Amino acid sequence: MTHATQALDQMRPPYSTEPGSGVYSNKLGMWVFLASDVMFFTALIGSYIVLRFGAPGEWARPGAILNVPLTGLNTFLLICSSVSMVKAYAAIADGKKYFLRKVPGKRLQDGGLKFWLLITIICGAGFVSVQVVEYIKLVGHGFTPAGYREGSLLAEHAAADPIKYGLTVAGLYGSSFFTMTGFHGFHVTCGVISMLYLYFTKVLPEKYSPQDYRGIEVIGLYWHFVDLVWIILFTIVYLI
Amino acid sequence: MTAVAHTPTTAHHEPMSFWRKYIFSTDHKIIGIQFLFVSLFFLLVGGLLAMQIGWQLGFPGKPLPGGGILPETMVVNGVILPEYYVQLVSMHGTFMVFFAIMPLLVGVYANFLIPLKIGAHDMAFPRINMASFWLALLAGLIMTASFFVPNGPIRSGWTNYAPLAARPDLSGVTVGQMLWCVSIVVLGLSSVLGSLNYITTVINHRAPGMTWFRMPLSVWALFITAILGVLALPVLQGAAIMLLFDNVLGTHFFDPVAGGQALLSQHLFWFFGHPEVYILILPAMGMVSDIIANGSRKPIFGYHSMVFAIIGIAFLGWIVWGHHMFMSGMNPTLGSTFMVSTLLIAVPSAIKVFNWMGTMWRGNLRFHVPMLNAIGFVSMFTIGGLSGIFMAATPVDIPLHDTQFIVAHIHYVLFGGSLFALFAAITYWYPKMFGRMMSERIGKLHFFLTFIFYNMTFFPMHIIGMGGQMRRIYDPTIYDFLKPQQPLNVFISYSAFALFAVQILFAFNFLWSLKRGKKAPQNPWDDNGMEWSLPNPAPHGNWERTPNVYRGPYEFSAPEAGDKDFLPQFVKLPTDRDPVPAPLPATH
Amino acid sequence: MNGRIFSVVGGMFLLTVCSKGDGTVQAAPPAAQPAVPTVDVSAAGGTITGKIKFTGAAPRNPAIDMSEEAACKAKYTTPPTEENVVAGPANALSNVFVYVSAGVPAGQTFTAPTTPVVLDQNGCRYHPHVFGVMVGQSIEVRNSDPLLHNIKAIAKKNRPFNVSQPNAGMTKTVTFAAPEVMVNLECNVHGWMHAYVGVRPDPFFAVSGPDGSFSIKGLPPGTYTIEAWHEKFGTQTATVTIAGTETKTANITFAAH
Amino acid sequence: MRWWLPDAGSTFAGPIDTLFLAILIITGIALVVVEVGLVTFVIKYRARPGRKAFYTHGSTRAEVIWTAIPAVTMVALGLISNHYWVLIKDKKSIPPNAYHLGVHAKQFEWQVTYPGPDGKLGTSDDFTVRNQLHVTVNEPVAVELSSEDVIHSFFVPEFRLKQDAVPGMHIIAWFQATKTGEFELGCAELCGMGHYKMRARVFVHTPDEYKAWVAQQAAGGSE
Amino acid sequence: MTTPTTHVRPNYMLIWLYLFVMTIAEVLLAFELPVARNLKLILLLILAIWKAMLVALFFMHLKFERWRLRLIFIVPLPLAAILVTTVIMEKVW
Repeated sequence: MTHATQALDQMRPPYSTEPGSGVYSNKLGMWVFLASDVMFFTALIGSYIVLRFGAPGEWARPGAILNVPLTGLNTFLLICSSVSMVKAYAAIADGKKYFLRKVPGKRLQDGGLKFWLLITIICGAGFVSVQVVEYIKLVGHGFTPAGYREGSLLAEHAAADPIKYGLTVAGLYGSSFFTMTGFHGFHVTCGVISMLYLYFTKVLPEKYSPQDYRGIEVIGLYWHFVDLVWIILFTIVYLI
Repeated sequence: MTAVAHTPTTAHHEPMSFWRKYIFSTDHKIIGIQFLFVSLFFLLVGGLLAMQIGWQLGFPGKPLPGGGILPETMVVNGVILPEYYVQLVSMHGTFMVFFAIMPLLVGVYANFLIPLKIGAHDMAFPRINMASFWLALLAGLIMTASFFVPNGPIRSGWTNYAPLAARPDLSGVTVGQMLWCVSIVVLGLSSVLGSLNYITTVINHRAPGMTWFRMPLSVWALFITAILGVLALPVLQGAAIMLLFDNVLGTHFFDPVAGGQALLSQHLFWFFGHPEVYILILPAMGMVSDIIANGSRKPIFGYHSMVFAIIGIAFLGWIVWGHHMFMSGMNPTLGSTFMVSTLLIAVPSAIKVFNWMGTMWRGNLRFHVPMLNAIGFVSMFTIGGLSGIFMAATPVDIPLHDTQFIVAHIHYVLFGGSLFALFAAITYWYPKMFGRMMSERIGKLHFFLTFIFYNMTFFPMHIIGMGGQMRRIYDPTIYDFLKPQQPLNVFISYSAFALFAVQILFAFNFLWSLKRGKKAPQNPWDDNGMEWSLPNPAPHGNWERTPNVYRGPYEFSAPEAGDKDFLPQFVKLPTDRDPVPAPLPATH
Repeated sequence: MNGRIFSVVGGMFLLTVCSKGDGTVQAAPPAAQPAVPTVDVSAAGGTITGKIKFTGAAPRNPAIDMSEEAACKAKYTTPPTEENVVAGPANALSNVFVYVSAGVPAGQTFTAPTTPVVLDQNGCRYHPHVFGVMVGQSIEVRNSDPLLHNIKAIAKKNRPFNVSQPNAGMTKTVTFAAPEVMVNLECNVHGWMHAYVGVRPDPFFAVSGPDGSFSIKGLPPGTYTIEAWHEKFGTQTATVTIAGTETKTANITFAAH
Repeated sequence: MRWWLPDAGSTFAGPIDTLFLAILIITGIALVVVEVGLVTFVIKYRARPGRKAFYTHGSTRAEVIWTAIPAVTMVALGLISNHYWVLIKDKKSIPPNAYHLGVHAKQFEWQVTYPGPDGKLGTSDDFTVRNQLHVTVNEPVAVELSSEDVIHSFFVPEFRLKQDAVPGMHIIAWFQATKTGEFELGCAELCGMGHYKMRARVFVHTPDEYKAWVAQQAAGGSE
Repeated sequence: MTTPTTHVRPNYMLIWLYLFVMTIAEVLLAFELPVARNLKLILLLILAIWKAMLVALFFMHLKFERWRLRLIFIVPLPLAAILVTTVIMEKVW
């Protein structure tokens, strides 16, 4: 039996030869991964719901501890990054590999893949930075994963107004808050790193074409999913 | 991916280095073999732990032979300490479930068989596949490392019920518990990566003509298992992370003192854990189906219902987890619900058993070693399944819950089930992996001795469990009602040692045949699967050209086959037409 | 190729076996040591002695129902009781840990005696019930009962431990790395079993005997605060000034409540 | 050597043992059918030269039969079991005249709190005894389970009673002993290194004996 | 690329606007509007799910995919619901 290397192309057709899902493997794989991520967040968010439902006392009032305006800004950043991601996707589908280009008759320049993906990366990095700042401030005030730190400002406030600050369940509040938002932040960080990698290895060398931009679509799916999780988290953690 | 095709005959002209080819390989077959060696090693570790458990239960307080080499924190004057005993049972479970049976079934055979059996050239994501193996190995090493840290490995059972697992001051374990959690998170990532690879491969990479209902049952089972893995493992990861944070960051998820819920950890664990049980048995069922059809020289009986039974078991697997918690103080109404769904699992399981028997009915049975082990699987799995009914019926579960009866049950399912299937599968696909046959004579001897000692070891556990012996107790003789049963415990221990000793035969057969085994013919078992159209071992990339599939996988003794009694999927008869390849999916 | 994989696997196995061999094998228990700590201090120096008493009625020590452990019960002719308050004649109070809490010049270090203190578990009780050790001094925990005891140390400054001894004759040596008064030792299998150990950086401590007397030897000249600790009655302090090699008396009286 | 469940010691033992026997018969039949079938097939259909297997892909009728039989059996079994399950575990099934005891589990002992002469828990004449459970024969007893630290499980084999004691939860299990004597109470949930030592003795007294015991304990006033 | 994109591309900026407005509405609802607590809770959850649906349907293009792909994303949701409702029921009795 001889194996000729020229048969390789034949030998490894890039995609299925059976109907399958009708989508290429990377995208299918990403969707399966997202399904699995749904279960991961189910474990975290589900535990939060269960713990909060069965908690021995009232949770702290929304806004009592967490800085909602700051997080609102963060939510805005993430939504913006999501739309810029999808704009990047649309740009490369239309073959716009460039950064910015003048369009006759329009005041604003037209953004290409390089522009929109950069915006996404900046917004994503901004989100992570704001979250880090938020964590530092919260821990500084005395809000830790174990509850309100003894002797901190927050512990004093909570002792004065136990209802507003949900003193009895502070431990649960800290635990679930930091775990959920922390793992979301971890997901965002992973996404930003992957996008940076793609940006330098694939986007800047203009390796994507309207015929094949699988990387952008796949990372886009991940990114929107992270956004989607945040939308849920923002509501149930910060607003309720 | 750059991949270069080769055959064993051209292997020494191979440009790829040893490292590239065997260590950092992206070839699904090599990765499967890597998994095989690593998980057989962990199987040995788990077995050694089991032997120590057996010693302690049979001869409590007597010095363990050779126990002197163990450090003073585990064994003093040769006597196993209670905390070490608890660690033994915890780590035996952990190693066997997570690092032996699961990788043996899924890591080895999903990797090895799926592309070969569906006519694919490799996995959909070969590099992710490699990452999956290395993460699994890393997880295994982290878990092993916990034996060497202060206070040793976990002491809360492989299930790690909180608050025992969440509070170092109560369990006495600090670093070991963290390592367990970290290892499980890494292993979960490995499993998710592996599983999404299997799912994508099965969906997208089937050869032309390999329609869904022409897939062998082994592939079906591995596919459904992968779905379970993708959805179940992340829940375990979440639970392990919360446990880790409870230990390290001082969070209070499972700490009732601060409002956490102890039962939440059990719910999360078993929500993962029950699908995990099916991860550990479905692939075995699938591979046994293939082997029984081959050994009976008959098409599998009721192929479609077999497929739907697999899907049914997998679906029911998500709504029965509460049966592990009947005594936990949960809502009795939930108990009733879980009881009914649990009992219903008997239905697809019965379908499978009866269909295997139907396959053998009026067959022309060839008793090669895989077939013997497969028959052993069917008979032992039946006992394991039937003993499950006792515990599924909630009132009867009350005296049996957390006794040796459940230990007997799980070993009938996992050892009598999964492990017999694995002995069958290893022997059956050994020629495909290494190009040589395992010794038939040793294989048969190993099967019969294993079958005997296995039953002698685990069947009496039902009886001592009925007598009320709790599981995981260090010394049953301190209870008056357990004292009369001690002779049976001694009997079990002797049988267990014999059972372990018999496995040396298997190890010898496995290792000896690597070099000295008989050269395998291309299709040693006269099988129909796509993999037998390739030389043994198959080259990287498998097929030169994507093969065509002409029929279902079980056309044994088909009238069209003429004087042969098998008709492989890849053989084109004059009446067959080539399948039309589907259009490629768009790349955006 | 398979040979190589095999050698790797084999190597891993060997590694595991060898690294397990690192553990030390526990030798047979050494000859019995005196239960009272022998503190190695130079004979020169002052001595503080005294008697510990209490006022009021001594609370009754609850009886221990040892019927569940026949082996322990058999060691007693009269029903055993707990040792919460062990009173001697004339309201003398034993099992009081007396130590110098202040006055020892800072920076002065003392070497711990090499002889271990023996903590014996006999008849499902700890012997001694209260004792002191120096930082780094080893404690040999011994099980003289043919049944399981576990020794759980509940400590704040020291590393807590929890070890078990399922058989008679087992010994285990432990040390404490930081001063702490007191570290509680308990057996979770026998809820009545408690022992208290005072861990000190210097050898200036003692435990009052059955007649309530104690003596701390070898103190250099100076003014010292001594503190007496009792498990039920709390702590009392006294101040003593030592000049030369004299012997000073400091009697301490607790109030029973 | 015992080859069966422990001797019956409570009212639960009757239905549970009967159900156990019923399941044993059902599963026994299934086991015999499968194993005998397997052995028969192995002997009867072993490969012989010149013989070919019977080529068939299955039979819908046979499959419907062996799907329906287990399904019906299991549903019936579930309904019967549920009746007794509710009787044993549901809160509403606790007899209103039950004698309440507090059982507090901790590593590694059972602390049983008795209501004292007045028969009510939570009053000043309550007293607590370590590792001894004293009950009266033929009287329903409700055990209020709590746990200090980790999950324990209250298990008296003769009573066919097992119930986890979960920290943070207040769980009530009830039983009615049917014969006097001394039994053993074990912990059935791994609770740490001393798990196996978490053993208490259960004394089932006649009413007079029990009263005398309570009076003696209350007078002794241990704590 | 063998088959051209068949669907009309949604107006992404419009969806972004929806998301933005709904986020503001959420914050207002949570802190400013005098609504009963339970009603507030339900409204907030509806808004959150609506937003999540917008992202999934339009940004992730689920609206334009085949059912067999949508299924992958839908399968875990009932499982999540089963887990959470069961564990909550546990607490209710």
